[in-house]
Amino acid sequence: MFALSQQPINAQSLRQQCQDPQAGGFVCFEGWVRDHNQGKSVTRLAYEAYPALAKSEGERILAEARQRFDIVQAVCVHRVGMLDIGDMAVWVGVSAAHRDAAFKACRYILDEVKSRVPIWKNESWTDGESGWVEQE
Amino acid sequence: MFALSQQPINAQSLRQQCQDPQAGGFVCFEGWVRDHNQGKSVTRLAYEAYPALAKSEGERILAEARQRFDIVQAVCVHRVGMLDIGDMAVWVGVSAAHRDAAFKACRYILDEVKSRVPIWKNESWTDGESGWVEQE
Amino acid sequence: MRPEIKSAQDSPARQLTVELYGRLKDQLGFVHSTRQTTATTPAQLWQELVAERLQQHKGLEAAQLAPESIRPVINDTFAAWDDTLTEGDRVAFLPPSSGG
Amino acid sequence: MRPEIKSAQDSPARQLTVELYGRLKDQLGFVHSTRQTTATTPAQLWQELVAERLQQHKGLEAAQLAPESIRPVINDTFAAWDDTLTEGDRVAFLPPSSGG
Repeated sequence: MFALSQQPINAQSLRQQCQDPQAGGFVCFEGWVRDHNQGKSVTRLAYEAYPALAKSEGERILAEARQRFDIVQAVCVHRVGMLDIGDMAVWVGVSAAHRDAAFKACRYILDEVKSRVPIWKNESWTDGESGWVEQE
Repeated sequence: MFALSQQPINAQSLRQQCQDPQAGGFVCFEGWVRDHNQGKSVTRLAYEAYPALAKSEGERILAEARQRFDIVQAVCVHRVGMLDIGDMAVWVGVSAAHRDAAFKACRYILDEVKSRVPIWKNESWTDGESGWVEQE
Repeated sequence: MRPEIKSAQDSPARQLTVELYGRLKDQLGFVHSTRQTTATTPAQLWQELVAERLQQHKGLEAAQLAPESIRPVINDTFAAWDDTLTEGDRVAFLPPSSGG
Repeated sequence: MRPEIKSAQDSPARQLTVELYGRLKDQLGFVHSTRQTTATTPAQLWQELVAERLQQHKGLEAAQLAPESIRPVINDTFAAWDDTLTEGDRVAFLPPSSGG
């Protein structure tokens, strides 16, 4: 399941979606808003998405992960709207029979979501300016 | 922080120990008791540890991870005693400024803990038997 | 009477909706607009938008709006730069993603 | 009078505590025991324990108790097989870890 969320991401309930008696390993990634980025001091940020395409591209990435790796469940939610320092921007969770597949699939999903899902980050800095940030 | 726990592992409170305004990525691994292992149907299992050495070896592994990877916090807790299917056996959490270090350090800690920390798994099977299980 | 054959050049203007995302909103100066255009492909439409903007804003450089890193979308589907635009299409231009 | 020089062989018996972990408890048939021994190293002590057990249990094979995968511990510290044992030491033998 891939979703965009206007509300704070509830990691606990997403984790439950990954539970399964056949799963022996669970890996999750959380992206948090940092107080600095590319040398600038960040006060908050906003994520904008193209919702229809974000949803379909996100689901396509999860399907690819299920094909490439021997996993049980895979879930990803990306936050949109205004976020403060420490807020969770993205959550990726993968359960699998064995740890290796869980680690690799989690990393694959995260990397693909960052580069392919149409979501854009706008940072606000301590100097009062703000701007769109391209991938590092 | 490395610890052994007789009680169910509280992932939420451990996750909070990893939070930091400088951290932009957080990776955690949870090991869950599976209903099968190496072709046998498992009903429950017990972990036994050598507590003094488990603690010191676990802390040594976390220190190694902090030296090798650019991370902010690293925490690992391993359960001991009787566990049921679905219970959490081990939790590893790592926060870092960037995702790559968080993924690599989490995997490093998990692999080293599994192979070096003196903890042993005793499985109970549906045939009524039980036995000590060596690493796969 | 000869049948009427239209080239892209002399095709009549069609009405399209254009949506911009991320930095492209700042660079082209709008978010959403409905316009009449004779452009028949996303490539032509993009060229038209960039040409208008460069005329208004001498400071902006064409390189910042090069299509290489931009993806066109027609009616919520990723499109090719030379796909055909038809009356009423919603055309979006997306800069590289920066989620996560 | 010559000073008394003791070799490992004729050293007097010392009292040690032996602890076993994981599968070694099943294989050697005890968890914890206090014993008198003339062994002066973990290697000698292990050899002694294995010899006793093989004599009692003909089914057991020496290969299952080969020291290659086992780690000796003296007083809560990882030790070498040829470290010196002294009176009152707590000696543990650990099979390969299987946590996680």
